[in-house]
Amino acid sequence: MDGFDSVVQLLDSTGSPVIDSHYSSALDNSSLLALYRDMVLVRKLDEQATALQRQGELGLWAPLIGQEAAQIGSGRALAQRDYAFATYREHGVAWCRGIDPVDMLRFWRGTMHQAWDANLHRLYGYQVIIGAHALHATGYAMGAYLSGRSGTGNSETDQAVVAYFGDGAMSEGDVNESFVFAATYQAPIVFFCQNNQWAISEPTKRQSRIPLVQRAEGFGLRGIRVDGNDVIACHAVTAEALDRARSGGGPTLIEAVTYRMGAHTTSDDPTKYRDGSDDELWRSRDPIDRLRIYLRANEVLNDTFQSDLDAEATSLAERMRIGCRELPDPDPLSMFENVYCAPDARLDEQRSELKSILAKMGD
Amino acid sequence: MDGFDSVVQLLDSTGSPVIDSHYSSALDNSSLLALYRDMVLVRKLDEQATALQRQGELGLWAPLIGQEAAQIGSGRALAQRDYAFATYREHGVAWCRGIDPVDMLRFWRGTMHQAWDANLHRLYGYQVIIGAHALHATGYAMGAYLSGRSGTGNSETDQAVVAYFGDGAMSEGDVNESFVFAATYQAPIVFFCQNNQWAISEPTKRQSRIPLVQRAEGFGLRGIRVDGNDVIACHAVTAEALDRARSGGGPTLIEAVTYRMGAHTTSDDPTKYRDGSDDELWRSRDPIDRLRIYLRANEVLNDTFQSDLDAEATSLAERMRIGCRELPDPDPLSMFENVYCAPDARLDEQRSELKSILAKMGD
Amino acid sequence: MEQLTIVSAINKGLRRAMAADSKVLLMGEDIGKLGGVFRVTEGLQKEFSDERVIDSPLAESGIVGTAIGLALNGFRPVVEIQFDGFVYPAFDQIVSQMARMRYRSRGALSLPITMRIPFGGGIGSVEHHSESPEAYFSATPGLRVISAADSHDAYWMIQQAIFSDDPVIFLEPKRRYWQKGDVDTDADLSSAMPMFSAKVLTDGSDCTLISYGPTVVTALQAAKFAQEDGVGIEVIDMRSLSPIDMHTIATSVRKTGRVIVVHEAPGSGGLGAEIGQRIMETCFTDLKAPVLRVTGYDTPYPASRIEEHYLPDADRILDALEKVMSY
Amino acid sequence: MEQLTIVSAINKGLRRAMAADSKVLLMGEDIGKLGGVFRVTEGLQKEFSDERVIDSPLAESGIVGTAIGLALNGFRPVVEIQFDGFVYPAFDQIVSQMARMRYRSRGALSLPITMRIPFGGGIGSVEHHSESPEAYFSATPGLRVISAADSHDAYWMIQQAIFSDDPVIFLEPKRRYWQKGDVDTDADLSSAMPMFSAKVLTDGSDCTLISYGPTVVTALQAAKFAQEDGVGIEVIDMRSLSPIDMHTIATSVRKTGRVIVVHEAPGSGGLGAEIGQRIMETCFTDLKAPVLRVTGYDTPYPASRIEEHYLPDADRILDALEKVMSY
Ligand SMILES: Cc1ncc(C[n+]2csc(CCOP(=O)(O)OP(=O)(O)O)c2C)c(N)n1
Ligand SMILES: Cc1ncc(C[n+]2csc(CCOP(=O)(O)OP(=O)(O)O)c2C)c(N)n1
Ligand SMILES: [Mg+2]
Ligand SMILES: [Mg+2]
Repeated sequence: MDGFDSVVQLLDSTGSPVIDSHYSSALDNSSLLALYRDMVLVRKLDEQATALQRQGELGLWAPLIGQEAAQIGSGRALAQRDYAFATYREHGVAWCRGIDPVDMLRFWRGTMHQAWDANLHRLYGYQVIIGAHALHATGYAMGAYLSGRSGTGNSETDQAVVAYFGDGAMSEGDVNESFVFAATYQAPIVFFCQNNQWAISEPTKRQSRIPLVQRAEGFGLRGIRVDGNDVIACHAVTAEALDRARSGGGPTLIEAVTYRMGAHTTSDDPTKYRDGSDDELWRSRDPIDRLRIYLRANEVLNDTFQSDLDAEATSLAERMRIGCRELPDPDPLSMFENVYCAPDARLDEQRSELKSILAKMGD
Repeated sequence: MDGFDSVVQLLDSTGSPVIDSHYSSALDNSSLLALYRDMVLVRKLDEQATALQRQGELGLWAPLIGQEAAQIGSGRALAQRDYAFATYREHGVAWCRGIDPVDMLRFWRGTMHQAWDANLHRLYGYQVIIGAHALHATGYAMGAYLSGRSGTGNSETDQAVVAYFGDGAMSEGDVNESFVFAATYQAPIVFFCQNNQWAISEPTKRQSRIPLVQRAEGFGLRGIRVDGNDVIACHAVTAEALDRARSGGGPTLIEAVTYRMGAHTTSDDPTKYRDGSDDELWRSRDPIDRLRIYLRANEVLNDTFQSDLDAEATSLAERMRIGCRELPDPDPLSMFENVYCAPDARLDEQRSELKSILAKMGD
Repeated sequence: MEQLTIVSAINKGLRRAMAADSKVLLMGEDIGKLGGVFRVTEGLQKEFSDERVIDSPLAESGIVGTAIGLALNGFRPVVEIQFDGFVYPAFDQIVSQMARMRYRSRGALSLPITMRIPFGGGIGSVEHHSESPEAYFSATPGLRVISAADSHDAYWMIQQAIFSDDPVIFLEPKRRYWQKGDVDTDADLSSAMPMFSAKVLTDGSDCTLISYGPTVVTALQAAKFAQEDGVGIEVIDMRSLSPIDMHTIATSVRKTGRVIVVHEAPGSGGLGAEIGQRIMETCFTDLKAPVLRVTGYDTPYPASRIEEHYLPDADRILDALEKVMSY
Repeated sequence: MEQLTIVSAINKGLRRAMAADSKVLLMGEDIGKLGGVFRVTEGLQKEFSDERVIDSPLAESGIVGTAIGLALNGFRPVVEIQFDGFVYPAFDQIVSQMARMRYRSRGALSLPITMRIPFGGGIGSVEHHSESPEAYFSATPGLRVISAADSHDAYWMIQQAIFSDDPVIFLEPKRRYWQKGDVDTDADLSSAMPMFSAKVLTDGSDCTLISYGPTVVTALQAAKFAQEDGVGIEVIDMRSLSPIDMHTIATSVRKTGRVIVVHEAPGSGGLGAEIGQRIMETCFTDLKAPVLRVTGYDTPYPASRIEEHYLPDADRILDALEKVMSY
């Protein structure tokens, strides 16, 4: 991959297959079409959410545009029984875990901190504190092994855990401590770092002068660098790392080299710190375009599929627009729930106070 | 070195010189004698402090026995203008920085948190929080560069900073964040990790399954592994890393492979967690013995020097015994001093309160 | 009834909880073969294997963060922080993650984690080994904070903490670790005094003396001296620092009208402020004198040779008593 | 006189301090080209170079820890923590290191570090962006904690913080960042109101209303309503949270006999407890009613769509006023 050393690539930016000495794709045409559909739909999801923020319906949104391949490729490599921990940007992963896009919006609209049932979807909610969840993921993975749900040799039931984070997160103590714990206990975990070249306004070289993937060696983890805009390679690399983790082969750090094509969040103004000169280069490496070209060239993708997909995207966006506006504001009194499992007298007093204030307001 | 990969060694455990492809010793015979003297004296210092603790004169002591070569070799490689940050175990380094052994005892007797003038000795006091000072050292080094006192190309005035810590500390977030900052800013710093095989009761493999030195590569630091019981190699490796740091060549992580021959502290009972089987092996690698054999064999060390040295050690110990018992307890009212630079009304009230209590007691 | 030190009461409490529930596991630095630097976990790794008594890497954020993951995966982790002063590297995981998991997931995820922390001074140790960090935790919504002052409570409260579905900070009064007391180890956990209730230790009608952890003994000493002078003191062991058992406290204050709060942590911003303020809010017209605090001074913990002057003692409590009685 | 927002007042204050002393340097995430997510450092890197306005790696403990090293080496670092909720990973460096350096070195080493933290809620943001962590810091000996409520104070207090030889936590009232006010930028730093003094904003004899940071405006609103009802309120902007200017507070309380403390942080264990307790200790016989608190509730910060109900507002203050007036 141009400008990046030893990056696993199976489909180049022109849409041509690449032979890798170790990895190959196990995906048939219908699987590839499914990945294509996922990417198109999550990009639409992302555009729509950004628009909703502009319209004042959301407080904030963190766009994923440009990172569809990294998120869909890895997200679809997960088995249902695996568990994922992600940041605020992994809408594509959430999509793969079956989260309703309208539910994703609850967090950004400010109606809920966590909108979905983490245990049902086996995806923990959006995590804001950079790197903190890498330790949760590692502990979860340790638990999978300790409770006999991983590393038993049964490839149908053994589980693995994935922790997603960005290039910036690689500097946080918690992420590095995760590497220590994962290596020491040989936890069944895959660390999936999306190096999108930026941590808000800081280029990756502010965090590291050498490729991030090399951090793996330093901790005794396996490290793989993959073209993060190549959904096929992301899938292959993640699938292999997950298999290895599940079977007791230990943890892997994957660095997916990609690019944040949009702003950091809707509050951000990238023109302040990047001049746009890279944008064009990365547009030419677009994760969706290259798969479309490939699928077209191989006559896997036809006009009907594409137009159906476009229609599906349009109706998804509409559903989001309507769903978002209909999202109910929480009952103010719900703020006192679930601080503790056990009852709390002080919170009861405070709930009563607010209740009477609300009653007065109602008058 | 037996059982350890690619360790720089210039004097083996039998006292025979070793040829290294890269490193050689720049030390003449009188320098070697001086290192020998240092090691003998700090071992005596350590024994005496341990004895004082047994006699109830100190609250605690963290013995350095076994680590004399790592501490003296590196400590003597420092120039006066360099600055060192150490843990609670670096009595040998403190010795090299000109700290009076009786002053070292103040901390352990509980009369002071920090006993010496850090700026005068260019050694920060004993640090208890594992790893915290690695960041202070990194910041200090960044400051040396920013203020034009390092990396100017003037080999007489350019400064470097050393951060000492142990194998256990390699797991702390702060140490790993130090590596990030040091690498990003190419700070003139040397991280000197004494891998003494144990973090209290935990063997090094609880922190890492691979040699600690490999952590360096993961962060883009230079890494060197040295026989920590070979004072000549420790000196050579540290001197080179310091030179490199001072001249703007960037940070280095040195892993000095050594052994904690004693207990973790005087409160510790190593028989609970290690069976002593390694003790004999490491006794055969004693850092002092091998230099004595070498110096004897080469007729550098004669009986007069040795007996003078023994006498010096005896009188050092005596001075410590007397000095320790004479260490004044602090004035209780001093506890209110230096919480802030600026005056504080609340502390003044509290000081008055204690003052009147003390006066009553005095009655 | 057994005569146990606090150390061995906690040890036995841990053993009983581990035997009762295979999901209880212990994690921390040096807790395995060594049994912890205070020997609280002595023998447990041998008995329950190194998969249930886990020596961790030297990284406190890592310990708490992975315990959160383990708890999400169905375990009841009990983590040991070796000394009070080493808990701060884990602060983010404690206050931003552990304390909020249940809240942010609207009850879907709970974290039955117990953090054991030996706390307080008076053992002649070096810097960072004598801290009283309770105010940071008791001011954090989502955490429960308790402290046992005797062997009996130590034995039962550690088990209650472990079987609580809320995260609990369990503060162990380090300098009383070797203090012995009777423990009825045969009883049933459900018959133990509720974890969040304060305990009235002595009866008196002139002043209420409120404390917890290591200074409960100090308060009792002061009460004895006062009693000899004919001043009746009601000593209350709070046991729970969050929540505060205001019912027990207010009942006593309504009787005595005078209150002194005793703790080792610095006064300013310490738990005593919250207790005093709450008493003022609840019992304003009953108060004959301001609630006074006898606490550590507003300084970092001093060098150990003068720590006896820093720690509240019976004399300072009696001075405060004189003051409140003079109103 | 200039009309400045709080953001630009701090920006100008920083610029002036940097121009005055070449040892002042800025460090933090995204403070360089971007000028920080709130644009507080806008233009400063361009003006003073990237050696004095340093974009740091994404690691808060690293930022504070290296700032300590820089300060030991003669610099006056001003570090920005991007949002309140991201300060906790640096907690150990703040409380165990920054706060104690001077104490443990017996005055030999001081750390003239300023930590700028935008704090508080009300901006409709996601989790961890609306915290009020002041109680943790004001309970920590060795730290100074201040907060500016208007542009004038923002301009002067940031400079005072920078030139203080004690470490200062400078809390910026995030949701008032764009509030404008007059600033006399021509004056001399030495003529500014002392950093640790509270400021009486309105005169009144019925009740004292004490606040700081973002809720000062709220307190002023409530005072205005009360005034219209003929109740005279003395509003005090504390400005300094540690130390507390008890002189100014007590003077007012002796006059009014009634007090309400207002802050956004949860009530339990919050700064209001310390203020109330201190007032009780100092002015017991002057108090006609208990000191009451109007604060955030004892929960983690809620989802932003209901934050307006969490944050103290004029109505809640007036309810409390009714209560204290009824005694
Ligand atoms: C502990 C912490 N510090 C700072 C922030 C503020 N912040 C939010 S996103 C971000 C950049 C993250 O960069 P990266 O890890 O590369 O992820 P990306 O946003 O590029 O996906 C920062 C600094 C935070 N959320 N948490
Ligand atoms: C943050 C922190 N956690 C825990 C401790 C307790 N502790 C003191 S020394 C030590 C082991 C340190 O091992 P290592 O880094 O190898 O240094 P060594 O003692 O072997 O020199 C531990 C766990 C501490 N002092 N600080
Ligand atoms: Mg990024
Ligand atoms: Mg060690």
